Amino acid sequence: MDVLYKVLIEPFVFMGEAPDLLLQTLWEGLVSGVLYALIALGFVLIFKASGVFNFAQGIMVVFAALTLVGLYEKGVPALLALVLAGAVMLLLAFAVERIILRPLVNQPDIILFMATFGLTYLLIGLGELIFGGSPKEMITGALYLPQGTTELTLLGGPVRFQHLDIAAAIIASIIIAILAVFFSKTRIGRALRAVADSHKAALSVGISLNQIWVIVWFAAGIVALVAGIMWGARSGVSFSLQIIALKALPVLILGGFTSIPGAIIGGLIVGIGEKIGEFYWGPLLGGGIDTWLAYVIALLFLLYRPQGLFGERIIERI
Amino acid sequence: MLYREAGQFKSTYASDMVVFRLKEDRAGLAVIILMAYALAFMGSDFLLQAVLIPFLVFALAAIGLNLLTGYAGQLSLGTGAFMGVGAYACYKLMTAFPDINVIVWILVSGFFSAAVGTLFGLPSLRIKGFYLAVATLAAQFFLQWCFIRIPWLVNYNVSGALDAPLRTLFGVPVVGATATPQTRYIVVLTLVIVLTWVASNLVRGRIGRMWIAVRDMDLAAELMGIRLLQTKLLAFAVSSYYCGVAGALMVFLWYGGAEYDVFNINQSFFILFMVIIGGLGSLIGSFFGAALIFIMPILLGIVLPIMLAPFGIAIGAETIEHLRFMIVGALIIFFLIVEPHGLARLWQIGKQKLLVWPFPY
Amino acid sequence: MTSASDPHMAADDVLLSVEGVSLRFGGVKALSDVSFNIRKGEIRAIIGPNGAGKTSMLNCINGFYYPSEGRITFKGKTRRKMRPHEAARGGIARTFQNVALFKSMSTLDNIMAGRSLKMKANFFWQLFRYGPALREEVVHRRSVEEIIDFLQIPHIRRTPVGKLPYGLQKRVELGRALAMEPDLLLLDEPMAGMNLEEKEDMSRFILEVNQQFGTTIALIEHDIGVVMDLSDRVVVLEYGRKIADGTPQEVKSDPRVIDAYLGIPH
Amino acid sequence: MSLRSLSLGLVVATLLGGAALPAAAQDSIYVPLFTYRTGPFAGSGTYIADGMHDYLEMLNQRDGGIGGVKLVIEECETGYDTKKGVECYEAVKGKNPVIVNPWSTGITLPLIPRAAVDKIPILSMAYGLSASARGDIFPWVFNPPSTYWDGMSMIIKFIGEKEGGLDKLKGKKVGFLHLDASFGKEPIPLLEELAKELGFEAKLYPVAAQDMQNQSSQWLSVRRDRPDYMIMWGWGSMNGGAIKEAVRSGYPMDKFLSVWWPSEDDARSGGAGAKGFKMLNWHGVGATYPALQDIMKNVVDKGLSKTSKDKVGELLYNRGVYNSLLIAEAIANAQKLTGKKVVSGEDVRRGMETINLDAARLKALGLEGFTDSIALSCTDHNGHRPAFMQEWDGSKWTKISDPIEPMGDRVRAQLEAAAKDYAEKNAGWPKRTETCDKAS
Repeated sequence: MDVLYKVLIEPFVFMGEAPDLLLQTLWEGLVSGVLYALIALGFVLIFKASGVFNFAQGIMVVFAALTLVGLYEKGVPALLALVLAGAVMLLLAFAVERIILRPLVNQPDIILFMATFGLTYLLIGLGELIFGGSPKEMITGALYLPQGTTELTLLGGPVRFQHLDIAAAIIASIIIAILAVFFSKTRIGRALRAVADSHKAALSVGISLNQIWVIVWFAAGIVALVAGIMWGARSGVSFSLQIIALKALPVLILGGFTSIPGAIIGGLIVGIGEKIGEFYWGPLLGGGIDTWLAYVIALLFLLYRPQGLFGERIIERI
Repeated sequence: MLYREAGQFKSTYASDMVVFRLKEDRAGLAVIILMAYALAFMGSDFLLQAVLIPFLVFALAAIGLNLLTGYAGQLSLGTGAFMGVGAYACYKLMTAFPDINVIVWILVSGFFSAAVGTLFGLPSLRIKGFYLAVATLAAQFFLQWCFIRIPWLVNYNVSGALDAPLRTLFGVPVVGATATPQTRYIVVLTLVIVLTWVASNLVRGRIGRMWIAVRDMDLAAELMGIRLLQTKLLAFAVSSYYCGVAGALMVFLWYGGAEYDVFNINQSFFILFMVIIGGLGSLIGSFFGAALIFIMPILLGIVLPIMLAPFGIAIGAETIEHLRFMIVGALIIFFLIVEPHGLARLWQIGKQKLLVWPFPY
Repeated sequence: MTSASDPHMAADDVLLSVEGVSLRFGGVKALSDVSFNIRKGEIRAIIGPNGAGKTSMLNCINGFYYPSEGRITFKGKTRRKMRPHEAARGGIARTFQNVALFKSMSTLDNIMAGRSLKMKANFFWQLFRYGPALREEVVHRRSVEEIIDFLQIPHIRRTPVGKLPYGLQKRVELGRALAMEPDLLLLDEPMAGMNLEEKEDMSRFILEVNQQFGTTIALIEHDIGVVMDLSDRVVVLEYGRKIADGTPQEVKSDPRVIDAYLGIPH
Repeated sequence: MSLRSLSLGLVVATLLGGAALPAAAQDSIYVPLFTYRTGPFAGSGTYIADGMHDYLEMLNQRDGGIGGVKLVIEECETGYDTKKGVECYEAVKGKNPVIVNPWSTGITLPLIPRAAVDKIPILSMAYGLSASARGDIFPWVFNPPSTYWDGMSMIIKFIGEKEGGLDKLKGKKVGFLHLDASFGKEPIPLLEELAKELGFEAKLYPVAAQDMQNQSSQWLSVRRDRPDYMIMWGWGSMNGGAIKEAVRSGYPMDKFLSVWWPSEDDARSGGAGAKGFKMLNWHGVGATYPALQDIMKNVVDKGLSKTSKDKVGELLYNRGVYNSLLIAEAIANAQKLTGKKVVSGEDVRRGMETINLDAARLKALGLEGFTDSIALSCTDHNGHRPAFMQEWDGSKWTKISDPIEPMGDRVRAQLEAAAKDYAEKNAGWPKRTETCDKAS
């Protein structure tokens, strides 16, 4: 009975007793959720248009952020460095298309997945060779990102809002909105969606597959750059940041591999779910359960809906 | 060239169904096995302890994963954790019953990971492809958390880590610090040979056909009378068994003590990539894959400085490491482009060419 | 032909009967209230224009779909919900409209896979491929070789079926179904996409199977000529409804069939 | 072509013959350094590697080695990966290394049982297996100058002093933020024992390795529990991550204390808010010591180091220097004990056991005031030396306390239990047969 009380009742009592902490937890969950979604978005873009599960997305986040900071440290003005980092991601997109995707077109998904693992190794080696292994500080100030904290008294207690977090949420929303508009309103965007359905359909729109790949990898690169800036500002730019990309995986299960709104909703569910779970139920198991909680939530969810929240329904035909 | 199919007639079905239908192949295999054993006496400690033993352990784990992913078509990213289950189970067993031979416990520990693997294989009925892969991550992270959080698993060791107490076979130490690399190598080699043979029996028989049937066309398989769930679960169980044994070998015959961290997610990816680059659905490919992913970086680490030295380029250990990463990455992409079906296919094509040599067809 | 000439045979000769079967996908009705039966040893054809529900009917029979209403009785047993592997165990085998072979396996292994159900050696013997497991492999290999000879495909024995031309794939698929030694063989357009010569071969195989092994066959086919030549009785579907049932001659002269099939309105 | 065949031949020779590579020359001492300048922990590993390397290189440049014998210093890159670490060990084993420094608990554990067999001493400086402080049970393993239990007891003592006596801790809450691995969990039994005795409440906040940079859950819990003090046991990017999160969530920095592993970079990443952060340390920071000046002059200025000038004298750099100081001292002792110039691993083990770095000796080495004196013995491979508390003032560390003595009796009790446990679990663990030398 005691166990049941602790599991089923006490956490909710505590939520009611300290609504300010609940609010804070929700906010933290929201911010992490948005940032998870940003990483998941990179996966979704590439998967949607080329069917590639991009193992290298995590290292792309690190690589983009390192390029930005590295250039700045070499004396390039911050905003120019930002543009140049974007250019490097474009270059990477071209290289990936030319060296990996084109020769491997029409190969099974798992082979392309493996190829992105090769890419990961290449980028790790290259990144460390150029920028060195030591962690760097994100140039938050030089990029005009706000710093500091606002403490508001809400629901009977202090709730802290980091300006950086607010900025992260806003910027991530803008990126997502831009992508949404890009996909639904522009010719290239429609072609991208067509590619997701069938490669032939895309050709009929008059855009070559190769161009589309470059575009999505570039878009994923830009998303990676933004994610790198945001995560870098939170916890420093180093190669250990690539581990964060693992957090995008449960987001992808929840949201489906091909859905942009899915990535966002999935990110929020994972972000908020793991914070709430760890905060209110974690202590029962000695803490640290957020490493697997998201996956278990996602797994249970999958059993109920195997194609994810927004994934297209899988219809078996024979 | 003496490698020819002509003139080798099979008069019984049984003789037509052996793994190697050509006597040259059989002879080749015998030579390789003999050489493998001979290396125990010829190789340096470095070769045995840092190259061959890990190579065999990884090859065994890769075979395990290949049975699941390559043969039965179920993608899994929980390999590292399943290896861990084997290692922890083996530790518990060998410390609880020290009188029973450790080899027995290594083989038995696989059953524990088989049970855990089966449990986490249950969702495979409903979930497929990358979705299933990500679902097996739940197993990876949950089990890893258990390894850290349940001190009972390490007998409440203060270090929180697995250690390798002394165990002997016929009076010769095989586990523990005093076990020589030679003994360890021979034990690992023998186990790997036996288990590879068993795996090849399985995949050539009814069970292997059922797995491939489920992989290639699961609905047709079901209409053939094959129960999907049972078949998939059997694949999870057998696969996890192999991974579990590999995990136990890894801790007790290679590292000789380890933290939970060696069973992390990177290990899972590492082995998956061995399977893919070696060739999905090929046992020999698992060996090739383990060689490419594990041994090649070591060779590069030795070769690179030697190659660069004559040009007066002395490079630091870390630069070698960077180059190592880049070259391995590039080689993976290169091999995939040359032959997306893995090194095993390259090997097959090579043999085919040899069969008809010197004519192109 | 053994049985079909007399349409009023005793009920115990019925192998499978379909009574009032309807099948719905969401709002769409794929089958509505279809009833017919298949007698032991006959060749029964199911025909109808595209989208008439022929494949859905086969899918209901071997358990891939559950009918929304009605019942299917096979060998005297009525089952509400039957999984495909249970159907297989009961003795129903099947080929598919778009060949559903195990592409990476050789012809030999594909047909061997068809014998999975017949193989009983336990896991332990399988591990060592010894004793019962090995004996069993040899025994079944022999019967598979017989099927290969029967279908005249020994030359492609070791070829991965993915590399075979379409016509041969169809033949291998028939072989795989035969390997199950079924009581009822469902063939979904066995001659689709074949040239004349291949069609003749396939027709011959179907007749031989029926006569040599006494296997009951239900087939879907578009080539009306083939159907008329092969089958003992024909059932005609249109828009998920049965519009005719009888011998080829009877069906051929049915005005509704002529309309439906040739698309000529009254 | 010939180059390729040459290298191929060398590879085969290396694999088959093992010790065929140059370093085995008879007129030098081979000191391998396990380093990690790559991977997720490179941020800490690079400085340590530079410090270790530069001090030994300085001895080569300035004195021509130790006792006139040149040191062959070779780095092996582990990437903090156990697999590669064990590979490194096997690679250097054949070249007569006098000592190995694994620089990772994960790598240390598998090496401990091998050390005695291969006759290669292990120096795991203030990390690794705490029980290995017992020289009578682990004659080949050294972990000076303090164990994690020493560290924990010192931090609690420091807090107690701040509160005005250990008894004032009653009713307080102490949070323990630790890496969720054996390293981070080791001090927990002692912490919980002290909590029970002194009447404070210990709250545990484990951080999984993959969440080192994503600690917002833990710090939310910290906000919920409002501990009076926070103690941190972290490594690599966990330290920087924690300091940042502490700043973010407004935890009072002067009540945030850590064991000896954070670096300047970690503190700096917290910005101005990190001011007041405290950590234990046992050696000086800064490059003003004569020996460090010699490093500047003989190594860094000559371009023989990979470090940048401004990093010389930083915390982890000097940590590396301390590590090499112990190695050098052990080698020198070994030469004295044996009368040989070129010493072996067995000799250096004896050299380690006779380490006696008192103030006079440190002064002679150009490291006056760099660190407290330390003496090891056959039974005590650790020293259990006191450490002091230092505080981050926004740009550098300042020493804010005298050396704090560890709670010796408690640490001994833990050690006793751990050593007994190890011996019991490893039935057949060899009894110490190595003879004992008197300190010279």
